[in-house]
Amino acid sequence: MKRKTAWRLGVSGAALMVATTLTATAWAQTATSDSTAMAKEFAYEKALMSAKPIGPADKPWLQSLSSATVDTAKYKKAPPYRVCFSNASVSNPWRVVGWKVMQAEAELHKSEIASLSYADAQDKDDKQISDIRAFVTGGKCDVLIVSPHTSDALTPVVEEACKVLPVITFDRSVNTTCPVTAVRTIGGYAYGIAGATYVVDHMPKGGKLLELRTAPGIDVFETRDDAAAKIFTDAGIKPIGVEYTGADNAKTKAVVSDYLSRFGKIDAVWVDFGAMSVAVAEAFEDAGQDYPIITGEDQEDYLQKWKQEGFKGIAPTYPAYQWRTALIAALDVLQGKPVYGPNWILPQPIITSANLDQYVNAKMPPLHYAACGCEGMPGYPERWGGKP
Amino acid sequence: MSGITLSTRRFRPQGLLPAALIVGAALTYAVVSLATAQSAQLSWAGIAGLLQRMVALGITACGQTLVLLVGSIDLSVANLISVSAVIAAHVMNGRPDAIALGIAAAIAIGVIVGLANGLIVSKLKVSPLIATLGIGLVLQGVLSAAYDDLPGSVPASFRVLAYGHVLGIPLALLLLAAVVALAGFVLSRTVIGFRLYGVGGDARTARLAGIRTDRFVIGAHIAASVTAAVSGLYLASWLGAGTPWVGRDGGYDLDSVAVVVIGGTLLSGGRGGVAGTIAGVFVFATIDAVFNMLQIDPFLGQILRGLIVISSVAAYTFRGKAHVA
Amino acid sequence: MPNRNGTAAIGKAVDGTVLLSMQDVSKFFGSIQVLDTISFDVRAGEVHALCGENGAGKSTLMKILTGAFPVSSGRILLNGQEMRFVHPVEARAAGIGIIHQELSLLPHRTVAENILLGREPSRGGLVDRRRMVTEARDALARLGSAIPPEAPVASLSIAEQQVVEIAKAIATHARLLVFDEPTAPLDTVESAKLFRVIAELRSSGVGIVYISHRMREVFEIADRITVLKDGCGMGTFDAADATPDKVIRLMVGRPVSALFPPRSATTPGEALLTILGGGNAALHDIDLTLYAGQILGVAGLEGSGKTALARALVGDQRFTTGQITFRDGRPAPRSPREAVQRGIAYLSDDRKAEGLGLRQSLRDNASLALRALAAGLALPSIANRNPGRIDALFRDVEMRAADFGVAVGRLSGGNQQKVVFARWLATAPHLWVVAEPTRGIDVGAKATIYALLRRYADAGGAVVMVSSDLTEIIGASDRILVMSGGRILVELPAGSAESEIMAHAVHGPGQVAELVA
Amino acid sequence: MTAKILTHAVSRPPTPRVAWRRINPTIVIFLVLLAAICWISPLYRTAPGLMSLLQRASPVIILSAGQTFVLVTGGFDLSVGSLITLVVVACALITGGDGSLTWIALLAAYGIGLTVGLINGAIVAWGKVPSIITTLGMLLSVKGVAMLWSGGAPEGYLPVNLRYFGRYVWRHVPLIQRLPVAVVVLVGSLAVLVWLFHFTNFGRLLLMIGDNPRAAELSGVPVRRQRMLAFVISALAAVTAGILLGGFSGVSVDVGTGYELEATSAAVIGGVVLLGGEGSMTGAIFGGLTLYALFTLLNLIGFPEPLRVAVQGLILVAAAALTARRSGTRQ
Repeated sequence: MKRKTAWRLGVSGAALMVATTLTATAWAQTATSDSTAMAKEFAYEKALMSAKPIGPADKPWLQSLSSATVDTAKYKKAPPYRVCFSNASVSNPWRVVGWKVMQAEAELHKSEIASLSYADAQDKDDKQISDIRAFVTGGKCDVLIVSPHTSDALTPVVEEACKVLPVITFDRSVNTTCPVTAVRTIGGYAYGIAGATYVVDHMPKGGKLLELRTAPGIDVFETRDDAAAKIFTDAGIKPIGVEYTGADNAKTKAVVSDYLSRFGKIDAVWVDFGAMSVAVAEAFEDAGQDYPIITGEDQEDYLQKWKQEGFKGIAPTYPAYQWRTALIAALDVLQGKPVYGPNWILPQPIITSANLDQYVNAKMPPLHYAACGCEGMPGYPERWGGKP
Repeated sequence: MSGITLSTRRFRPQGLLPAALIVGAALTYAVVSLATAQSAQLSWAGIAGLLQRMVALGITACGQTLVLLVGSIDLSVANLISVSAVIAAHVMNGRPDAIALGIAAAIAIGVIVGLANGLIVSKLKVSPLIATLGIGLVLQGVLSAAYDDLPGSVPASFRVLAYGHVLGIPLALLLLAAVVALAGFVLSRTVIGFRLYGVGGDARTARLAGIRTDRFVIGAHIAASVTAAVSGLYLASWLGAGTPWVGRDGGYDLDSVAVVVIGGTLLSGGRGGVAGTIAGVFVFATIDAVFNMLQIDPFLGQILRGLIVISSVAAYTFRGKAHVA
Repeated sequence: MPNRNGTAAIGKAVDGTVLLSMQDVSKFFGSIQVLDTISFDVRAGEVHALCGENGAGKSTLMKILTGAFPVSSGRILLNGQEMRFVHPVEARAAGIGIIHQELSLLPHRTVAENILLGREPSRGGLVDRRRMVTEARDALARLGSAIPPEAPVASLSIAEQQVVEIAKAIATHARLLVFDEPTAPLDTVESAKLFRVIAELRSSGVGIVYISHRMREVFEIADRITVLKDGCGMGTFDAADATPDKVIRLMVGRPVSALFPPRSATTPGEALLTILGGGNAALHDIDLTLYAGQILGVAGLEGSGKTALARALVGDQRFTTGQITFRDGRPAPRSPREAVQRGIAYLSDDRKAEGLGLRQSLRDNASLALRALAAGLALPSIANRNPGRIDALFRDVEMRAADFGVAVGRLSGGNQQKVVFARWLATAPHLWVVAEPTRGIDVGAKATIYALLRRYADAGGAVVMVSSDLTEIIGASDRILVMSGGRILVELPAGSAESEIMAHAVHGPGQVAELVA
Repeated sequence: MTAKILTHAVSRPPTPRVAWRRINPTIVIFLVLLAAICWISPLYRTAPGLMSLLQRASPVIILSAGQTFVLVTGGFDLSVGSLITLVVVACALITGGDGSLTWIALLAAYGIGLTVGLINGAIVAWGKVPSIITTLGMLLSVKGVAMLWSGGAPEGYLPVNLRYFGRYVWRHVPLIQRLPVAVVVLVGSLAVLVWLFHFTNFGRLLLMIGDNPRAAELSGVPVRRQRMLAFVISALAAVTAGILLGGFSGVSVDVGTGYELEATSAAVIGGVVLLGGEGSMTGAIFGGLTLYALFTLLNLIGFPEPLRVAVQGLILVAAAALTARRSGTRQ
């Protein structure tokens, strides 16, 4: 009797959960995303991809695709400067490489920089807000560099900080124009366009395409995928599957293996994040199949594999040299030099089989990012774990 | 006979532990800020900034305290925080007139999830660890599936909750204080609180005393989920929007358990309270602030954080004679 | 329909009127009948003892009375009105209180919070602490206790906790109280105190059901006695008309003297252990020599140090001073593990908390010490999976379970204790420290255990038997030590009188007279 | 009149029904899932397909079997996921891709596991810090060590001969055609773990410690040492799982993340009771298999990825509820 009641309660509880879930999902379906804004940004980034950057060709981190500058005379100060940096985290290799790039850049300006104070938010928005506030109230910063974890979340606190000192953002930006400049690269659409266009151009007609994604809901991956999806749709390609792997190698291999078992053959694998590309290649190796087209990124393990195995690949980049640019911009601001702004748009190189040799370097560790712009920096290559 | 034996017996000074933790952490903070010549961190703005680090974890931990006291645990809070933040932002969608609706929606989800947790734990007799872990996974899965279709942001007027001040005191701190005061009041003054301790101390005893233990377990779970929802609302206000990772990246599930235990509440229930929990939250906030001031390498910081969690609990467990698993 | 106003109804009862009447109550679990048309009544102002071996149906009967089980057939009349409780809360609301054998207190809460748990005096949901303390103090005062209501229960002795437990029951203004083996954790002085409390309650018109295995107690306080055997009523008598032997014969079919095997005539063997000036936080100046072949009884009140002595002998609470020399020249063991390795066995007085893994099988529990001996840091040893040896031991201890693979938690107390005995027999110890070896078990199992201990001693083993049960101390020991305040007061020969033991235990003949009377 | 109960008799004699009840339902669930997988995908109807499934499931199975040693004593081990990360990072750093250093890396990996296990165990057994807190702290610290040591990104590949264990497949094996090395490692590890758990005094005593540590202590069981050894075994199992996982998938800094809860889930699905006292290797192994079969099935039917997590959650709760109903105790 009692047990029955308990079960009935449990079952109705579960039913309630399911009902809530379904309602939430159904209700969510009704919301529409703003497709016109997307189309505009897509066209904008596509145009930038073929634009010619201003600045020294051998120093892409000093280049810009937009010529507008900001006058910074009002921030001019005498050196040495106290630079503060609020970082979202160093929880992935790209951020680790970048952070080392910024530290190396600081070494290049030893005479001008008194201190580089660092706060790591460990991927927590609320911690980053507190970190920035602590910098501002601490009064020990002449300039603040922010690499925001989430754009919306950091906007108000960056606005607070702007009132007190010059702010530079990079990587992600914030939804306000108060920072002196926002260092960025062309963007996710450009990344998506590059890889997808290559796939469309090189995949045999009617070939099978698998799309691998990291996780839903993260802006940078969403824009890459939106762009790729648009290219694929326009070319009449319907992927055989879109799978999320959490950028976990084991899961990536398992997913690809299962797809191979279901479809027998796959002609191209497009990834929204290059960290999984090598796992994709290995899944084909383990299945005893030829490599398909595998898109990637400028991570060394992929570049080295690509060079070694000679499969069809392409590596759009999200260059880690923007970490130097951010610090350079910060110093320029304090010196009163005009800087590119309000957006300092860095070029976003695309690695193809033609220029692969320029980037691949067997002495660098597998999780190094080739577009780091760090080759001439103090401590290269050991600082980044490379062999001399 | 009783008189003689009792006079020689020591009453354990449970009340001193939270105070000791807070004083110790505050001293460390003060010493470090002076030693690193960052005395500005001791200004009111600096201290308010320090305290604001406590809000999200503190609110969640108050609810976690109730669940732990009743002998259960809630590992679904992190994902629930994300759900609450996302739903609130979506419902409000920038419209000030939808604020109330957004709050109501988030709280309602909290109640539903708490009810589900409580029912599974008390009626299906599933270990609370597994039950709430499972429900947390369900929330995470549903949220990531639906998030694409749940855009939204909170209106500026709602952001007052996190950014506003009353008489120079951040509103968020008042919110935290209110939640702490409410939980503390319920635990130490009301019949509900007294019985909650009974249920957590020994469910059989409580049942024999006529207490419907299941209701308290369910109630505590609802309370925990509602505080998580409130925490999600606060984060939505602070961050302007909800993201599906805000709770998980924040580590609110295990962190909230850790601070409650550091605060002296027994994992097995029946002893403890919110004063200790708040002390534990304060310790966590101070760790973050002090590591920043000392410019501790983030990876080294992670190692130290783990060791601090262990050693602060060990500080008062290692003398015990009972077996611990 | 349960009558929620039962308290008021009972309130009208006057002395001598029947408060409760259970008529032809039967209870089935599935097709198994555990109670067969039992009739049982309790009058206001009487103590009605309920006797029977474990499994005779006492607990089931009381569970029906207090609403934990429904009846299968029969009627329960409370003050003339038929009641059918479906939850203990209803029984309690109707004025029936029960003091369980296992204390149900919250150690981290105060005495007052425990006494009024679930009935906190409150206004608008807010607890009125002052009234709570007053009510708790009143309840304690009715029991003649001055335990401070604000003290945490964890700081009280077991006996004090028992008082709190009783206060909990009487604070409900119960008119009918069930005491289930209340003296099990108490020593003689505390028991005497409890009996005074019971007498007081009786004189105030409360009806009392008293369940106990201890005949001495039953005859000391009961007005009437009902005996149950195998689910059947064996009769109800006025205590004045019955004798302990008669009651025991009805319960088990043999006289009390048959409980204890005869002592062997042989002289004690060699000295196994000599302690000179042994002491620790709870023990002082212990001088003691143990001989092979003897059962040494250790008597004393709660807190006298008798349990501390047992724990010190097995290294659980070590001796910190004194010279302790075993036959082989080694000092006292420093841990229970070392004790076990050196052939010293310890049977704890708390079977559930310290004796058994209730979810593990009989065999796993009985092989525990053997396995512990084999579990070293060296290469893991192969577990003893041949159940033959353990099963043979089960036969030795007269275990009558049908399946030795079943969880121990499903056995009766007597059978559980036999499992613990089998565990230690398996290790063939030369010194066996047993604390309260027959606490809470039925008469049949008691006899088995006394016989086991005697056989073990006769085979050359030494036994230290710590017990609060004076009948047991007198009946089973070869020598008797009396302890108080952590010291050994005196050694008495076998067969000494209870009065003599008590005289020493409480430090003065004046109090003895009062207690033993 | 019906039979009276016997005072001393244990209530229930063995009947066929009891024997049936003793079959672990996880085995049945696994077989059902496996049948579904085979029905959907022809690949899994072949021996090589099943072997590849087993290869991929190996880390989780080893992990959950190892963790069961801790679970039955009433503890938790949340540090295994971070330990896997540390092991993979350490192997990459020590070898730097140089295959001649593999054996040193393996020794070091097991040394690290031993150390972490000993620290976990010592803090729980002697420091009396509840293991959920201890291993939570170690989860942070061990990951921190991995990151600090590697500077955030390990400087080297895993050499081919180290990846052999997790990745290589022997072909042309009679009967099954393909035999992944990982499956051999799995079978070997499980043989050791099953032997330790079911056939040694050490293993049998763990259940007693989980049920009643005080009784075990008074009966001479070295409770603290046993508890510590349980953590050591869990850690060493995690090292093995880490070597397989690293071998299968290569170097990354979040390899292993989340595996602690997956292993616990697997054990619970297999009927291991949290807070100790009940559990078996069969349960742990089939729990791991069931969990992995479930992932595979969802993958095969193209179930929307984000919702797979939700399904995992529901299965977990359902399995625990089932165990609670069967054993009558809380799970």
